[in-house]
Order: sequence, then structure tokens, then C-alpha cells
Amino acid sequence: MTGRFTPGIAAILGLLAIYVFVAVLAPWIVPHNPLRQILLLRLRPPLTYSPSAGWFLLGTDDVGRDLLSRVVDGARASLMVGALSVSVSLLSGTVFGLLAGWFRGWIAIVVMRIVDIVLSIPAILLAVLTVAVLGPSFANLILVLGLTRWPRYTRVAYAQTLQVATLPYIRAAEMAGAHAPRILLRHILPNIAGPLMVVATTEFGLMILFEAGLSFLGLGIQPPYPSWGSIMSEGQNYVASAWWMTVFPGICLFGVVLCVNLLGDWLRDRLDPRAQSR
Amino acid sequence: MSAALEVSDLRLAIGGVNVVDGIAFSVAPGEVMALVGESGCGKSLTAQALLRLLPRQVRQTGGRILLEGEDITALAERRLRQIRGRRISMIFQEPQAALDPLSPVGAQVREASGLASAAAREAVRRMLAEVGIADPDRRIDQYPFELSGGMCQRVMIASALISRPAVLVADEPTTALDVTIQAQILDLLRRLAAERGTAIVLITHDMGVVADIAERVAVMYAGRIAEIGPTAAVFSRPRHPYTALLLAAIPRLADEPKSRLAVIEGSVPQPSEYGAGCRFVGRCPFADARCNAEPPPLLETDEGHFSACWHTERLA
Amino acid sequence: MNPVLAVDGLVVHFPARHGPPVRAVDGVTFTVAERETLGLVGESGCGKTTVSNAIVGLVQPTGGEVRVAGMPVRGADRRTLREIRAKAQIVFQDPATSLNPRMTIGAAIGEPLLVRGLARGRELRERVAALLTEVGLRPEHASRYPHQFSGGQRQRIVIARALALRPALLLCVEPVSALDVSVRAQILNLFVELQQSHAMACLFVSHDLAVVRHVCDRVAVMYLGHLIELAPRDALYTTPRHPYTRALLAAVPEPDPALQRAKPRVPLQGEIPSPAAPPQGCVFHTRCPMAIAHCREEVPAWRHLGETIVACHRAEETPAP
Amino acid sequence: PAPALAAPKTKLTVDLPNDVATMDPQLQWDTDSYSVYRNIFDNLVTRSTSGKIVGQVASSWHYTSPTEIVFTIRNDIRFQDGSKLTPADVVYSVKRITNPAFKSPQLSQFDEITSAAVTGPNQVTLTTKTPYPVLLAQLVKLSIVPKAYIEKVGDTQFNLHPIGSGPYKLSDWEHGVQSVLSATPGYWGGKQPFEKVVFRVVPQDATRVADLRAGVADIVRQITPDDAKALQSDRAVQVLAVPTERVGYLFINAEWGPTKNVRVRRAIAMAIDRKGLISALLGGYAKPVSVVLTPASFGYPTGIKPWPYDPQKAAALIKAAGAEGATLPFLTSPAYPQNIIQAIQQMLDQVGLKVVIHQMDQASYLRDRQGTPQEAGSLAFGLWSCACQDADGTIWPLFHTGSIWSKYSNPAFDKAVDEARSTLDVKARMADYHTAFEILRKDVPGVGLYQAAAIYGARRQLQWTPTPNEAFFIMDMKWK
Amino acid sequence: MLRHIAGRVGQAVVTTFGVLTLVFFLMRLSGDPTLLLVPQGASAHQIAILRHQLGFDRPLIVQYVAYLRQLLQGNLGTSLVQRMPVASILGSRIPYTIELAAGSLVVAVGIGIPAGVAMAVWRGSLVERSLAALVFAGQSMPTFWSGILMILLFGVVLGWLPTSGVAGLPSLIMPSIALGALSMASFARMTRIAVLDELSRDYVAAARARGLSLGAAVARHVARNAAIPVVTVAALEIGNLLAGAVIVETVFAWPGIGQLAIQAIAARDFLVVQAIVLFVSFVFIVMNLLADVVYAVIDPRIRLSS
Ligand SMILES: Nc1ncnc2c1ncn2[C@@H]1O[C@H](COP(=O)(O)OP(=O)(O)OP(=O)(O)O)[C@@H](O)[C@H]1O
Ligand SMILES: Nc1ncnc2c1ncn2[C@@H]1O[C@H](COP(=O)(O)OP(=O)(O)OP(=O)(O)O)[C@@H](O)[C@H]1O
Ligand SMILES: [Mg+2]
Ligand SMILES: [Mg+2]
Repeated sequence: MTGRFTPGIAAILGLLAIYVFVAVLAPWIVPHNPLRQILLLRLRPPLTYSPSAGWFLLGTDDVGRDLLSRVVDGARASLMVGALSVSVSLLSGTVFGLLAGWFRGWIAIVVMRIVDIVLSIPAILLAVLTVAVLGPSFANLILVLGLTRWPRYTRVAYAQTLQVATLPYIRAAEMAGAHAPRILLRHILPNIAGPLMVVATTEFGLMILFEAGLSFLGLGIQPPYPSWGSIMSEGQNYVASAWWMTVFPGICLFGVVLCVNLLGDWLRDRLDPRAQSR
Repeated sequence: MSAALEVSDLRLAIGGVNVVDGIAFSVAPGEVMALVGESGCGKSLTAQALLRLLPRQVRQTGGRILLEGEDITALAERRLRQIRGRRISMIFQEPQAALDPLSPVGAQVREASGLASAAAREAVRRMLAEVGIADPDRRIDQYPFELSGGMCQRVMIASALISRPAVLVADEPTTALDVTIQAQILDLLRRLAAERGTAIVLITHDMGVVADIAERVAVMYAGRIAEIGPTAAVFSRPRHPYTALLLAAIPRLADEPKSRLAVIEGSVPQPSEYGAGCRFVGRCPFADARCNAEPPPLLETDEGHFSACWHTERLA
Repeated sequence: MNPVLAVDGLVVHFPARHGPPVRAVDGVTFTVAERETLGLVGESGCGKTTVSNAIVGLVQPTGGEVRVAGMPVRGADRRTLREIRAKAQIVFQDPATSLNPRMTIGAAIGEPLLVRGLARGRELRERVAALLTEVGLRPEHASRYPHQFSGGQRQRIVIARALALRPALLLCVEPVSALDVSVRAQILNLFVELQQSHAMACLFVSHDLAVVRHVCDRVAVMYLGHLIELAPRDALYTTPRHPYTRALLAAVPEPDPALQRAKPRVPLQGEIPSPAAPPQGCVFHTRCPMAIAHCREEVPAWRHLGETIVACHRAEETPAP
Repeated sequence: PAPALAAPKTKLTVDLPNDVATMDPQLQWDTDSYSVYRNIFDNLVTRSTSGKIVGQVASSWHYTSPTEIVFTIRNDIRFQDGSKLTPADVVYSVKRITNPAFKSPQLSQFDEITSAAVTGPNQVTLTTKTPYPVLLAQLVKLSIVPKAYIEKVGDTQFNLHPIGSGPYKLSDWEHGVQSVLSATPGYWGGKQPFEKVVFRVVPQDATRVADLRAGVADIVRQITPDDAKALQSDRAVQVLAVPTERVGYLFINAEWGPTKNVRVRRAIAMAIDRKGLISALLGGYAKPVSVVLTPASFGYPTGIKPWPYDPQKAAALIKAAGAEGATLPFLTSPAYPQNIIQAIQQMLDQVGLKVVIHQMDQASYLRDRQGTPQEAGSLAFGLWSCACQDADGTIWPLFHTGSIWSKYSNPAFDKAVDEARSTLDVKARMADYHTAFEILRKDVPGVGLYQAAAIYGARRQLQWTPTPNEAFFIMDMKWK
Repeated sequence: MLRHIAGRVGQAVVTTFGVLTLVFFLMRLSGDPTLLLVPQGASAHQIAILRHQLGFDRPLIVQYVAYLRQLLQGNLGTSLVQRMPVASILGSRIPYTIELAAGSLVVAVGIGIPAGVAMAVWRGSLVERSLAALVFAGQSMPTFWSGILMILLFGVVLGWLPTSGVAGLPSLIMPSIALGALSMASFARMTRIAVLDELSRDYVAAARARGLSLGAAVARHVARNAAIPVVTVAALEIGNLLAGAVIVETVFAWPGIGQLAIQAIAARDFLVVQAIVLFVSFVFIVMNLLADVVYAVIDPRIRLSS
């Protein structure tokens, strides 16, 4: 992989950096307390000014909270959901895939059967079920998303491991006398990381959307804390009367999903040498 | 006798670097001309340029390609389509990869014939028989995976020759094959050139193959032709230090075992490392300031034998 | 004197998903003595790679026995296998894929020493530096990654890694086939030098008869999983006994137009049969210009003709050179 | 798409948030199922528009003793299969729902009844364990089912193809899609206003409103106050709202956590701005209540003042109780209005508590809320309706010692509600409930917030007055 | 081929069994439906009675064995909430589910695959970029939002399409688009990659060297080769379209099994949930088998080597 960056990818990374920056700094840059309700000022349109409370640039929500502050603060939850749940499933999925691909035999059979099992329950059902069992908390939300999505990584890691394991340098490591953990971690993992990262970027956006879906079903981020998904699902009954409640978080969500997906496609094209020619 | 193919000053660039830099050669009908050189020197790009099928990143920045006297460098894609496979065709290094795994080989040969169904089948059958495929009636409906590498290469050759093109470009047609099969394929090419008068541009990096089949040989180094001439002359009296060293570096059955082979120190430069002068300069025993500064022109040293070296005389 | 490597009746079958198993290696016997280099030649798919993999336990033999420095490879447990691999090292064909692209070459060369606890820290660095020098590279290259080297240099690195444990046996599987002509000579020279300085036993696998002749003392010829001829170098090249060996020698194009065009041109007919369904009798009879009815029925026994061992019913009729 | 304004429409299209769970009226008691099957079956007694209990299948009744009540059954009623409705059917209906083996979820509403018997040509006598004043109110929910038919086809078939004596019969039930009712000719109660009634299942609030505005539906159940407000600008539709017997209340755990301290509970009661909630979030569609009961129910006390809204005093009280910054888990589920819960949370936070919302799915919520005091959290918001319009159905289960909902125990309160439960004397009951509510005011195991409204959106031409018990009786509707 | 199919079916049985077991225990860990079935004022004693009657006080393993036994007799049981045979509940929903899945598949395949091919063939051009924007738009809007927007626009404001319900083709359009958008994105990406992959192979160059235009080479050779990975995605996607449509079904009041599943989970209607999961894994199995058949039709290596 050469480190050549096109202007497009620089813009994407820049935008993502801004998102992360805003999310991290949210507590210091929000104009209002994102949780503070002013019931008398509910459902106000963008650019509302109140002499007592000041400007509400993006308007207010259905209990009179500043939408801008909530969208900014919600970036944190949404990005965290994306990042953490992807990490959880990436980590567990990769470990299983590596083990199955390396040891093959019954380990692979068991792991890949479990993968089939989890994959053949629609993710949203599995998520709802698991939230119902575990109860909703941020940690459980991450766990649930991780639990339902790890098989995707396992499949990729498995296929890649099978492929890489036949390469001569793995043979050479065996010849050197390296034990399985070393081969897996030092030799195979770094070389299958690329395709896994590609999956991870696609999943990142999906996870944010997934949380929005769970919020719609009332099982996402715990109120009153905002995430883009929960803001939008609170706003879905006001699509006609208070469009701003869904449009602004929607735009943010669109931006992030777009960026990470473009990043993923870029990575994929970079990492696949064949896609470069012709 | 006019040339079947005449290439002059061909230049191909990738991202501003001339990877192929002013190549010229011609091939007469019925002649086999070999293009040899190390990996990455631009052989395949040259071959692709001859059919105007260059990869997206590669642009032709100069030169002319005359196919039976007609300049095809400026032709539109639609006209080119009528030329490719009809008047100039190509066979590839990996015969199995160059055939669509999902369609029967007969259909792929027919594709090149441009004939309608009933007549086509018979033509394909005859062509397959001509390239030495036993039992063509059965093979015609088989898929590439059911054929061995050698047979696939024959199918490729059949599909390349079914429209009786004037020129056949063969890019390392035997590298992926076993020596005994290679001998069969080379025999076949030799025969076809002789019988049909097809001009063959044979790309290879195997000096043995060149010695076996080519009447003339062009030795490429880093995107340029170092030496070109009749095969016998080039092998017996190489006029370029690269050719000379290359020939000396090959172990031969007649050599003393375990003797030290001559080596060319260093490795082929990357296109990004090309300097202003001779591209062999970093590895050449004769290199001097002039070699560094000025690219040597390709000059005739003997009858039909050209070399691009400032020090040709030192090899005599 | 005990041979460093003894292969005795080695059989390796790969089970196939559909149909009969692939008989990749079907009864191969030979030995390699100390300081000796044995060449193993044959066409693609004849089982050369499988033999070498079986020797170091990278594939499990179906039958027969392999001993490296006296240790049986078949059924070896993990620890013995590790020990065997300390004695026998492999150089693979493609230097590009033989090195982990995400590991510095210093780490790659030092890995055998490190994971076996033979050296670490400074000592490891010094030994890696010495190995690099030995194969003609510079110690400061240790911190670079494989993609920063040319093919020839990479093959040197791979050889350095194989030498790290000072093996008694070096298996070279097509070590120069992926290299350019000009670089190939460098590696062959290095190989001949190492042979002399290290006094190793070598198994040199290749399909290039000229290269094998250049570096080997004895040569074994395989066809379709079977060993068909085994002879000292000069005997093989001057008086090949098996019709296949002869055909092979005839098919190698000599890089000399005068010589090459003077060669008799009688290429072998037909295709190589599938190792999943090898012919009855002599495996070569389908393509053999000398085949008679007997060849189709009976597997030829080993014959000793001078120093040559050959498996052909008509070996005695071989025309004199 | 249905035409919006065809003048003499004989079809009524209704959007309900949920599908009918069962058509068997004795199996399910949710508002959506009831909205449909109420029209297929007649009940023993019913409530008039003014809320008074009046006869339906029974024309009259009288107590022969405090535990014995005799109903006179009308003899002009026929089931939809043509057979006559007899006292035996009434007895069968009672016995069926009170038979434990039948596993009716409504069993506990009727299990005070110990026997039912035909005691005359048109007479049925019910006997209760003890004097049971709420009996009639409960019998409002007793649909009369045909004995012979059920015995013939079995419970499962009956559920799929119910036959009742009501104004409409089920002509098609596409599960999850819609139920279609058509008018039964010669209904004893008079001519039906529509030939056909279609109940569609539309779970999403916004979609129901869209259906109404696009003319796909004529009347939609359960819309939000905000939607109601928005609909007022649409000239083609109207909003029909009625205060119901459903009370919005805040449960406070008196047996666990910081709220074990009564001063904290009182502070909570004083921290909540009922009027603010109602005007801002409920668009005025609700009325404040002073206790955990609505005026639509028997027993609503006069003269009991709720704790005044006084955040300063509340904060001081919490400080005094040493509960400043205490963490209060607030259990809830998506079934409850989120904005109200979040508003309450903020109100309590402002007086120095730290309220943490635990939102889970309804089943888990019920499991925890009805579990041990430790599991039940400190707070929960509820919307309670017993469908009997009697205090007994509300404060007994909510606060009586040992009830699964109750995390509170006070013998004096228990005594008052127990007494009110076993006398038929209206005055005595009123007094008992007054006592009980006094105790609740003092102990604050819960805070009554508001009397919820049922809000319907309908085409402007539809004429109907919704009732406090949320019965959806088509006979009361008509086109203008 | 037969042996292969037998093997597949064997795997499928294991998978189904696993799914069922997982869901069985997961459901029961989350509590039982008794509390949802009793009226609000029920006492602890009454709840205990009902729980006993429903059999939820038995050890889990006993319940599990009983369920399996019943299942082996081909009996899916009776819904606790609806008191109806689960088979008939499911049966009434499946046609709608299939209808919606088919509709969204038409959207997903009809837009996704051509878009993917175009993106690969015109790689790096404006065409690719504008199609990518479409794909990403489809992939980054929560369906509940895009659904309601569509309802308001096409249903209420323009009045072109019914706002909800199942009245024939017009009412299928919006839910199909809302649901198909996400899959459309998957198909487009997958197709793009598969086609790019194939375009870089020698046989494409060889076909062009024979005089085929790029378009003809794509149509004759690339399309079929690229179809193999796409078929794999299709098998997975169809499964997701079936029961993953929860939100779209809720928004559009579409009575599919996704909505049923969520309601059944909320009501802890165990048997219904289990039956749905059985159905979905059955569909997965059928889809995978179908994919195998398609592979065999497309690929002679599979067809002829067995
Ligand atoms: N599609 C491409 N994109 C970028 N660079 C390319 C492309 N194709 C070839 N090149 C570069 O052009 C140069 C010449 O390549 P070419 O394939 O013609 O070499 P070759 O002589 O055929 O080598 P080989 O013997 O390995 O086939 C090399 O440096 C190669 O890296
Ligand atoms: N892991 C395997 N599974 C199944 N068949 C195999 C396996 N490895 C090798 N074979 C088959 O065994 C036969 C011998 O293979 P091997 O790689 O040893 O040949 P080779 O002589 O090294 O050929 P080449 O010159 O092409 O490298 C071939 O037909 C090959 O297809
Ligand atoms: Mg090439
Ligand atoms: Mg090999």
C-alpha cells in the first residue's frame, strides 16, 4: 500500500476529524446544557431567540431542549456506539476467525456453525432479544451490537486466514519454530488486518444506524442522553410539524456514514492490488 | 517485402514517466521476432500497445504503429475492434487465466471468428484440429478447467489465429508451461508462422526460447531496446554489454558445474529511478560520464544488427 | 556414514473432495549424504514440492518413512518436529511471498533464533548482522521491510533466515525460478559458495535442468509422483537412461541458436496424466516413444546400470550417448 | 386509497395502534381488542354516555342479599347464528371466565363470584364470596358468549370465528392487517349507523395521522396531544377527546432506597409541576388530579388538597432528609410518554435529586416493577385504568400491602380499603376512601398527576362522543 | 451434487437446531409472559396460578424437551397471547412478508446491480461518483425517517400513493423503496467489487484482444463470473429482508413477520418468536441451497466435477 492520498480522501479524513473533534469537545462547546428542558420553549424552529435563554440556532425539541447542543452532544454517543461496538465485534470476530482458520478441523466447524446460527437470526431481532435479557445500558448496547455483528468479521478473518496460512512466509515461521500464538499475532493478524478494516468501516456507519433503529424501538441510548438516533426517533412524530428535530441529526448521520463508507471503499481499492490495474 | 508490423518510436508513460521509451522494430510476414528482457522492462506494455489495449493508467505519448502499412495509433475504438482479433491478435502467458472459466472453449474461439453459428462451429473444429488438439469434436464443448494448460494454450492460439491475422503477439506464451509442453507449443508456433505467413512477436525472458524459435531478437532493457538483430548474430557476437552479460549469466549444459557464473551486479532500475543517460549505466562495466549524461542511440553495427551503446567497439 | 536425509518409500496422498485421492507422491526413495547436493527435477505437478514438504513435516506422509539426521519425521510430536526443523530448513520458490510483508527483515531472520531462545537483544542483532553479511547484504538493512528490496535481495534474505539455525540439511524448492536471469546467477553463485563454506547437505528442487546440473552432485528425476531415475550428475546428463529423462533434456532449449537448432526435434506427444488417475503399469507409458505392451501392464522395477538407478523396462536398450 | 368525502358512506374505517389480540372477549382485555369485539358482543350491563351503569343483556337487577344479585335477562336477543340468547348463556359466560382452567387473564376481575345459576325463566343469580360493591362495575366488561356454539366448535375456533349478539359480526379477520365487521340485520338494539366497519392496524402514530389526513381512515385511535394540536388546522378533520378514568401517576418506592424516607417522598410530591406538565406536554388534554384516581371513578375524594408545587421547600426538605444528590432509578418502558418522564426527571433533578432513567421493554419493566422493592426502582410513571371506574380497582392493587404493585405498607390504609371493598353502603365506602386518600397524601407512596384523555382524530363528518371508559361502541356514532 | 445437497441439509439442520436453542433460552432468560397476560390488579397468588397453568414454573430443560417433542410432531403450538395456532398466525403474515421482500428485492437488485456494474465499468468517472452518492444516501438514512418523509410527501401532500396498508401494488411501492434502499447499497457495492475484480482478469483482456467491445466483454463474460459473489450476498440479503423489516413494517403498517416478531418478543409470546426464527432459518437454508444451485448453473466447474 503506497501512502498516496488523493484530495478526496484528505477531505474525508478532515471531515471525520472534525466530527471526532466536535464529539470530544462537546461538553465545552455546546451553547446550552443539552439536557436542560424549558417546557415553555418546546418545538421552536431554528433561529429562535428567547430573551431569557438566548439563541436556539437549530431550534428546540419536544421538551424544549436546545437541538444544536443535543446534536453536538449526541455526536459523542453515536460515534462511541459506532467505535466501541465495531471494536467489540472486530475483536471477538477476528479472534474466532483466526482460530478457526488456523486450526481448521472441528474448531472451524464449531465456530463457523455458530457464525451461521447468529447470521441466520435477523440482527434486529437478536438485538431486541438480547437487550430484553440484559436490560438496556450503554455497556449492554455495545455488547448487543457486538454480539450480533461479530460473525461478519469472523467470516472475513476465517477466509483470509485460510488464504494467508498457505503462504510461504507462514510456512517459514513454522519452520523457524514459532508457536501458534506467535504465528497468529505476528504473522497472520497484521496481514489480514486490511480486509478487516474495510469491513469495520462499513459496519461503523451501520452500527450508528442500528442504534437509531433500536432507539426507534425504545431500546437505544437511555434517555435523556442524546444520540443522533434517539434525537431522530424522538422527532419522528414531528416530521411534519418540527422538521428540524430529524433533519439536523439526519444530516450529521448522513455525513458520518458517507465519510466512513468512502473511507472503506478507498481502503478496499488501495488494499486490493488487482483493483488498481486495468 | 513490406513489414506486417512496423513500430517506430513507441513511447508509453505512467504518471509522467516514460516506461517504454522510444521503441522501434518491424516484423515481416512469416517472421518470428523475439522481444526479450527482464521483468518489468516494458515487454507486456509494448504488447498491449500493439493492440491498443493499454491499462487505464498508461498513456501512449508518442510513436506510430503500422499494421500492414496502416497506422492504427489514431484509430477510433470502433475501428480498432474490427482490427483486434482479425488482423492482429494476442495470446497470453497464463492460458487458463486468459480463458473465461464459465464458457465452453469452442464458444470463445468462435467469438474471434465473427462467423455465424453453423459455419462457425465447423471452422472452430478445424482450427482446433490444426493447433493439434486431439478429438476437437469433444473438446469444443468443454470448459477450460477440463483442459490441461498446454491444451488451453492451444485453444488460445486457435482463437488468436482463426481469423488469419497478419500479426500474432504472444506474451510469454510458454512461461507457465512445462518444458516438454513448451517444446510442443513452440513447434506449433513455428509451423503456423511458416505455413500461414503470420508475423509473430514473441515476448519472453528465456534466452533458450529465443534461440529455439526466433529469427530476429530485440533485447529490451528498462523500457528501451538495447540491441536488435538476427538471433544468431546477437547470440554469437552481442554488441551491447547487457546482452553479453546476460548470456554469460545463464548456466548451460555445457558449462563446468559449480563454476562461478558471470553476474550483472545490482538490479534493474525502477521507472522512477531512470536517469538522463543510458539506463544500464548503474550496472555496466564500461560506464563513463558520457553514458551517464546522454542516452546512446541505436546504431547499426553489422548488417541488420543494431546496438544502443557508446562502447560497442569494446565488445568486438 | 549415516545419510543426513533418508527418504524411504515415501507416499503422500491428498484426499480429494470428489473422486479418488491425488497420488502426489507414490513411493519415492533416496538419500542425501553430508556435504552432498541432490537435485530433484521433474515437470510441474510431479510431486517435487510435496516431497520437500513431507521431509520437514509440513505435510503428513501417507506411507513410507523420512528420517532427518536419524530422526523419523512421520508421527513426530510437536517437540521432535521442532527439532527436525532446526536441522532441516527450507528456501521457498517465491521470495516475494516468503517474507512477511509487515515484519522487518531483521526480525524475520532473527525469528528462528528468538523463538527457540537461542539469542536475544544485542546478541541477536549481531547474529542477524553476521547472517546478512554472509549472504551479501549489509547489516543496516535489518530494519527495512521486504518491499524495499529487489527479488534477488529478498531471496538472499530468505537464505539467510534458513541458515540462521546452521541446519544440517537445506531444502531449496525452486529457489531461482522466480528470479530474473541476471539475478539468478547471483543467487546460484551464492548458493555454490554456501555449499562450500557450510558443508551442508542439500536437496535442490527445480525443473530447470541446466540449473540443477550447475549445482548438484546427484540428480533424481520424478514423473507423476514416481522417482524414475537417480544418477550422479555427469552420468545423468551424458547417458540418461530413462526415455523421460532423455525427452526432458531434449526439450530444454539451449540459449545458443547453433546448438539448439542442431538438436533432434522429437517433442513428447500428449499431456501429462492426472495424478488422481495415474496410468496402470509404468506411469510414463502414455507418452513414451518406446512404450511396449509390457509397459502398460507392469510397474518397472529398479535397475542398476552403472551408478545409475532407473525404473524402465527398456532401460538396457538405451542407445549409447 | 379510499375516497375522502363520499357523502352517504356506509363504511367506516378505523385505525387502531394494535391488532386485536383475541376476538374471544373473555381472553383479552386491551383497549384495541375491546374496541373491536365490543361491537360483536353485548355485555351483561354497560355504561351510558354519562357513565351510569345501565342494562344491556340484563334489563334489570336487584340484590337479594349483600352477596346475592339477581339479573333479569332480556328475551329478545338473538346471537348472530340465529339462536336465542338465554339465561344459560349468561351463566355459561360467567362460569367460563371464572374457570381457572380456562386461564382467562381477566380471571382476577371476576373471581369474587362464587356461583352463577339460572334461577327463573329469565333470571340469573350471581353469588359473591363477600359483599362486593364493585361487582356491577366489573360486569360492564362481561361479554355474553353463546354456550351452544362454543361447546360445538371449541375455544380456538370460537376465537377465530366469534359469534356474539352484538350489532356487528366479524366478516373477515386478516391478522395483523385489519378486521372487518358487518352489520347484523335485525339487531335488537336498533339500526346500525354503518354497514361495514374496518379496523386497520397501524402501529405508528405518525402514520395514523397521515392516514387520517389522506382520507385512508375515518377515525384513528390514540393520537398524541401534539398531533391533536397540529390537526386542528386541518379543516377536513376534527379531534375528539374525553377525559378518561385513566390516571397518570408517579409511583414512589416507600420500601427501598432514598425514597424510604417519607420526607423525600413529600419533597418529590412538591417538586412536580402538574400544571406545567399538562399545559406544555399534554396540550391541555388532561386535567390535574389531587390523588391517584380520576373524578371519573367512584371514590374520588373532595377536599383533599395535593401537595403544593414548591420547589424551594422540596429542595429544603431533601436537604433536611440528607438525600441531596441521592440516585433514584426511574423505571420505564417505551409504552409510556417519554417527554413526561423526562420532564419529571428534570423537575426532580432541580430539587437536588439525581434521577436515572432505566428504559426497558415492557415485559422487563413489568417484571422489575412488580418484583421485590429492591428491584422496583425508586420511581415509575404509570397510567392506570381498571376499567371499572371505582377506587377499589386503583388504589387497592397499587398500595395495599402485599399487592404486587405496592411497595408500601400501612395497616390503617389497608383497613380502610378492605372495608370499602366489602360493603355495599355507598356512603360508608366514600368515607373509607376519604380516609384512605388522607393516609396516602401523608405517606406519599405515589403522586397523582393527571386524568388522561383519550384522543381520537376523525373526519369532520363523524359524530360521536367518546366515553371515559374508552369503549368504542359503533352504535353511538353516525355521519353528520 | 446429491451428496453435496445432503451435506448442506445436514448443516442446515444443525444450524436450525442451534438457532432454535439459542432463541429458546434467550427468550426465557428475559422473563415470561405471565405478567403481561394478567389484568393490572392481579395478586401475586393469581399470577403464580396462571404461571403454573402456563407451565412456566417448570425447569427450563423440561420445557425445552417438551417443546422439541411437540415440534418433532410438526406442531408449532398455540400462541399464548392470541390463543391461536402459531402456524395460522405465521401463515397469515408470510404472504405479506414475501410480497415486501420481493418488492424490496426488485428495488435492491434492479437499482443496485446496474449501479454496481456502472460504477465498476466507469470507475473514477463522474458516473461512479454520482451513483456512489445515491448508494450512500440509501445507506445512511434511518428507515423510520425516510419512511415517514415518503408517507408525508407521496401520501399526504401529493396523494399519489396510499399512506399505509396492503391494498395492492401502490401500497407496496413506498415500503419496498424504504426497505430496499439498504440492500440496494449492499448489492451495488458488492457488484462493483465483483465486477472490478473480474475486469482485472486476463480473460477480459483476451476477449477484448479478440475484438469484443468492453460492453460485450462485460455482458458475455464478466457478468456471469461476477454473479457468483453477488449471489452469495443475495442469499444473505433475502434473509435480512424477510425478518429485518421490523421498522419499515411498523412505519407502513405492513403486517409482515418482522413486526409480528417484535410484538411477540415484547409480549414474550415464546412460541410465536420461535416459529418465526424457525421460518427465517428455513428461508436462509432454502436461499443457500438455491444459491448453490445457481452456482452450479453458472459455474461448470461445480456442475461437472460431481
Ligand atoms: N497497469 C499498470 N499500472 C501501473 N504500472 C504498470 C502497469 N502495468 C505495468 N506497469 C509498470 O510498467 C513497467 C513495465 O511493465 P510490463 O508489464 O510491460 O513489464 P514486462 O516486461 O512485461 O515484465 P514481466 O516480465 O514481469 O511480465 C513495470 O515497471 C510495471 O510495474
Ligand atoms: N494440499 C494439496 N491438496 C491436494 N492436492 C495437492 C496438494 N498439494 C499438492 N497437490 C497435488 O499433488 C500433486 C503434486 O504437487 P507438487 O506441488 O508436489 O508438485 P510439484 O512437482 O512441486 O509441481 P510444481 O513444479 O508445479 O511446483 C499435484 O497434482 C498437486 O495438484
Ligand atoms: Mg509481462
Ligand atoms: Mg512445486
